[in-house]
Amino acid sequence: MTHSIALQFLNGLSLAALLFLLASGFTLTFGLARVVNMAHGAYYLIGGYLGLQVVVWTGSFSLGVVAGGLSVVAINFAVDRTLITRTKGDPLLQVLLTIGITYVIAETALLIWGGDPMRVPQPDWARGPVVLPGDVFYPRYRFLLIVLGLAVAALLWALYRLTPMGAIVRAGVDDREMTEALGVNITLLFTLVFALAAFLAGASGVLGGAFLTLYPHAEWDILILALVVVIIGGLGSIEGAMAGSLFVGLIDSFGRWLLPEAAGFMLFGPMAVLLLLRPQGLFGRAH
Amino acid sequence: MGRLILLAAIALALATVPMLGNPFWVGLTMQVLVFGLLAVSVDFMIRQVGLFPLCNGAFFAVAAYTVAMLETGGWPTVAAVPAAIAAAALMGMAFGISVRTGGVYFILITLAFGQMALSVATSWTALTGGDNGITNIPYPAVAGVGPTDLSQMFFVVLALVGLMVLVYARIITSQFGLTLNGIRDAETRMVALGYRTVTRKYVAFVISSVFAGVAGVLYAYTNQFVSPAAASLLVSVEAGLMAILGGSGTVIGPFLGATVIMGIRNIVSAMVPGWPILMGLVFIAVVLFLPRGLVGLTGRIKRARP
Amino acid sequence: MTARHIASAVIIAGALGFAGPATAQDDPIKIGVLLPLSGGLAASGEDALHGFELYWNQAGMEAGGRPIEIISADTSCNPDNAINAARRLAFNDEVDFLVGPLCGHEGPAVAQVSGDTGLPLLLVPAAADSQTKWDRVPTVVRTGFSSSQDSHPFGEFLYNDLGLRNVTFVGQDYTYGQEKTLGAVRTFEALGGKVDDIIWVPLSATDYGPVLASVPSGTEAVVPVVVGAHRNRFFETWFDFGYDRRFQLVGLNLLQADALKAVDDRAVGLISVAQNYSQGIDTPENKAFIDSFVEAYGEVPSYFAEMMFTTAKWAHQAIDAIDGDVSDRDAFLAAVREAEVVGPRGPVKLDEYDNPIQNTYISRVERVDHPKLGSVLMNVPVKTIENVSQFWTEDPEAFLARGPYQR
Amino acid sequence: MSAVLEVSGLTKRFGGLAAVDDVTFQVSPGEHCVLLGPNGAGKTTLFHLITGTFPATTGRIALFGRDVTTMGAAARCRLGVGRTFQISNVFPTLTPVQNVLLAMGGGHDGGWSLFRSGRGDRTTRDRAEALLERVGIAEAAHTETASLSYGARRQLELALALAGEPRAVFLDEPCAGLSPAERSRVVDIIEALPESITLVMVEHDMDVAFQVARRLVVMNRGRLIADGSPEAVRADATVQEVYLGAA
Repeated sequence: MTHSIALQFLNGLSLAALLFLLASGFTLTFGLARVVNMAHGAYYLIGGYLGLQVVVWTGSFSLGVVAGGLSVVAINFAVDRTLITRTKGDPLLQVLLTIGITYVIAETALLIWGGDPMRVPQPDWARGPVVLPGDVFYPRYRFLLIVLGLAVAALLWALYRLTPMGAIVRAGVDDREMTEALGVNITLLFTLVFALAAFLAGASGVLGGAFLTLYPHAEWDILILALVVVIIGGLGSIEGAMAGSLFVGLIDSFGRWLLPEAAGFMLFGPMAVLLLLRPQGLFGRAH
Repeated sequence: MGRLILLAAIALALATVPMLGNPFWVGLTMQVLVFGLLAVSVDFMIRQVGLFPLCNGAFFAVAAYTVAMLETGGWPTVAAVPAAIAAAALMGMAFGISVRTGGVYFILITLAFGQMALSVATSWTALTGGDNGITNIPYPAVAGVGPTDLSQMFFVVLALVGLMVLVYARIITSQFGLTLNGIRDAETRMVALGYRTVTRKYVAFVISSVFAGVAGVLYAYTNQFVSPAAASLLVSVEAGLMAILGGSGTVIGPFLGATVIMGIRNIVSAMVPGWPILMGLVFIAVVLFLPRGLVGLTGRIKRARP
Repeated sequence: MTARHIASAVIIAGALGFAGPATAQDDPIKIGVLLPLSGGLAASGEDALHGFELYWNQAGMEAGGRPIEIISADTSCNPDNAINAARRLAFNDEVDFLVGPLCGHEGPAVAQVSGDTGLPLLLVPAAADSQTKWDRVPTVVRTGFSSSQDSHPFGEFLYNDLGLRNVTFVGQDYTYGQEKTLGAVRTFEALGGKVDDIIWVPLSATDYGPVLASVPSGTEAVVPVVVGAHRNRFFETWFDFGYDRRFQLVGLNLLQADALKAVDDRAVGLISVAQNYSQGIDTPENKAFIDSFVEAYGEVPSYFAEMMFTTAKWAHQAIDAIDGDVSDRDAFLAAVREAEVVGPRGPVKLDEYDNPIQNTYISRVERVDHPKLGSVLMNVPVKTIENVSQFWTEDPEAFLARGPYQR
Repeated sequence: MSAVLEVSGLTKRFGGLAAVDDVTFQVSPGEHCVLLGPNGAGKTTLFHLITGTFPATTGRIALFGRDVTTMGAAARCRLGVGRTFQISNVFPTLTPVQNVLLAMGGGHDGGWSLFRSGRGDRTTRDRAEALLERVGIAEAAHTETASLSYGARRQLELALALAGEPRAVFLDEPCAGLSPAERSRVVDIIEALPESITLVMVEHDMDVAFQVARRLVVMNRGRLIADGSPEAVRADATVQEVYLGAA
């Protein structure tokens, strides 16, 4: 019993780590620029496929992760400059536009890589199980993913809370005009944050593709989970993305274990209750 | 008055479709009418209230499933249809808590609610038939009288959609419609005038769910089967696109949008292999190139006004 | 690809209403093929279409003294699209009969158009049990298989051949998964086997870690019945977590040919699938099929391709039997019902309920040297059960009275 | 008759800063009371607290003898208060007549009918047009509000405050940004308000304040520093020092 609990806890954490990487970018982009980018699911997918290609060519998993991230940075830069800026902050238009982008990216990926599920090969150094106290076998890869997720979370939190740049970002989240009045080059700041968000989305596609596989419609499956994360955590908050990821990851793993029939409700039910009590999410600001 | 004549003319023109004698066109036109009505329910929220719901596919599906279950379970149409619309309205009342939020939050929350409905449809097999859905739904009949073939069904759909359009036109120009426009334009001002704006948005949301429910009922009868495809996210998303694409803020707009989208799905798809890319490009083009005023929120278009 | 372009041109003409009536003997016989050619199952749809085209190309695009014209239509695995596509083929292209669709939930939609119009439908590969049991349509015959058909012998295989007594099933929680799982559960339990648990996994599940952690520790073997991308996810998670050291793995629906592309030698030796086809069937028909398919398309055919290939051969025999006069739909359907066909999958004929009686192959993954493709993983039959009916050994009426397999 | 507005010990803190600091005053029926003070004196914050835009940190507010401290903005308005916003807050895509029709229904949260036309009946419409006439924008009554001039929108703003037949009107710098001609028109409208309507107005502009007010309440740094007739306030030494002297 304790054995299973430990295992499910780790499973929850590994999914949470992946979701955090995707959702933190989404939430930061929204918090800073009020841009709601539904194409994050498609970024995950295309980043995963491109990273997979690089892993196949070079044999290096790390290179694949970086390449997946960087290629999405480039895609997002183009998409943002040519398309999203023209929505002028209207959320309805942003949603339609970025869903359209999702269609285009996902169908293009389908034409290139086909519909069969593909898996990013795990690196040799991450294969096989680790043995934890209590004779718990756990895949080394997922274990490392949890560690990576924690590291990125700590890094982002430190950047956000402890550095001057983070202070400016936080100020930008609160009041954009005031930040501009301070003489901060907000355009550069936006570009940097967008790039970071896109990198995380693309890299998470490679990381996720190595244990969840890549397949058509993965873009929606992962996007829905990421959206639940940010809704629960509160849009625009790093702490919210952390809490939301943990919540969704753990609910998903324990829900599937204890109440498999109601796994869908376990995820959305608490979300609905939370909204009733706190529409802006756990860490969101009233609006 | 001119608008009424135009509507009558369109209805009359559509009435000639069955005379072509080609069930493909009859069936497709019927689907355009049904999904157009669903788009109307979304358009109501977008243009009259200023909120973009992504869960109307769930109302649509719950009504369709209710009709399917009851009709195949031997219930008469006169009981199945009200029950189905009530089911959609009940779901609307439950999901309606989302109007406590606004903007992006509202969009994302309604999306999550819609997904919840979909997960029920696919996994609660005993009730919904799971992935196979429910088949062999008979045509509707009241006191033994009802359509017996596709063409007759077409006229039933045309008449009911026409009726719903008239009701809709009345609602958006009503006192209540005006107060919704007030909320969309300046909610804080409405509050300062003494209006309970959240209650009003809630009622509007339930009205929207009823319209989506009626569309779902018609969908079940016209297709004669219901499957989880009816509850998929893309149904809600494309209904929104139909509403925006149609554009003008009139009752005809959503139907124009439905014509284009259904055309891509069913006619262009036969000619172009990667047609979903085309669909995506339509999404993008609508946002970029159709007049920006078409979105109720930016307030540039002339709306249906008293 | 060229055939597709021609077909597309015809569809355009048809959509615009230019297609004239086709009754004369030298006019082509038009076959409407409904498959997903876009969306997530596009690859399977393409593969199926290849199987169909391959047969007709080999047959010289001719049957019953008349040329054959294939008109394909995309359903995107969406019933709303499928019903319109079927009507378009029926009324705008005026095809002589329909073949398809692929996805289970599209089956009823297309069958409905067939029932309404009287246009014969060769139902393949969509597998829902109900369509040849409780929801039969007179103009519809199945040339593929029923979901639970191969599960019945598989359940006995678990008990008799593998000697298993306690197993756990992991079933995909939708119609096909439930029917395929519960068919095997039934025959396994009938022999006295004990099912420790059936873990149902929704199609929306992303992670198999939590799923597999629920496998009861005392069980001997785990039997997955999972589809699409779930197959590879299940496979990877199984080995990642080291379950291969704790339980035996016996696939009822785990690694078909398309899923084999993304696995490595850990799969070698696994029981991978029980189905009406296996790529490694050792018959001249199958060898010729595999070789010509690899020649034409550069990869091993999936079971979708085989099913469409045999369906084409079936239709060919029926058309020949009525001298090409497919306008007599009753005669065509009667000919299809009477035909006995030998395809790559072996001998096939219809039962009284319009479902094929055919072999079930229980396959194991082996590394095989193919002259064209080199060393590849392939499914090879370890056990062949001949002439399997959709009702297995049961009386059909008793089976029907029991109702569909549902959790 | 009890006071229209009673504020006692009202405080609002933003972080460590007290924008409104322990303010107490009353307004009696029929009074024309103007809240005056330099920029940042806290008068707009006080106004928001009274109208319910945001909650007070401590203290009590009563309207028409009812404690409204925890009541929402809409409920306060339904007690019979019409208000304006400092930045015009009208319905841009509707016509001025529709704006006024909405304002007329707000006091009782009306307009629930799905089938009765939003155009209103003859008498209601006549009343709406008469009100627009009174504020001087009758000629634009049926054009889109977004196309009105800035001044015309301020005048419409005033019409919205008056449309619900309020017992009291709270105006937030109604003359801000207006031309001298428009300004005198607004002042005329305010001066012509019937005796039964109580006026509470926030004003930054001294001339307007002294013209309209029968009583002046002066604030500085969140506190009340003077309260009395215009003449008395003009003579007050503290006021001259912190405000008039600086002007």
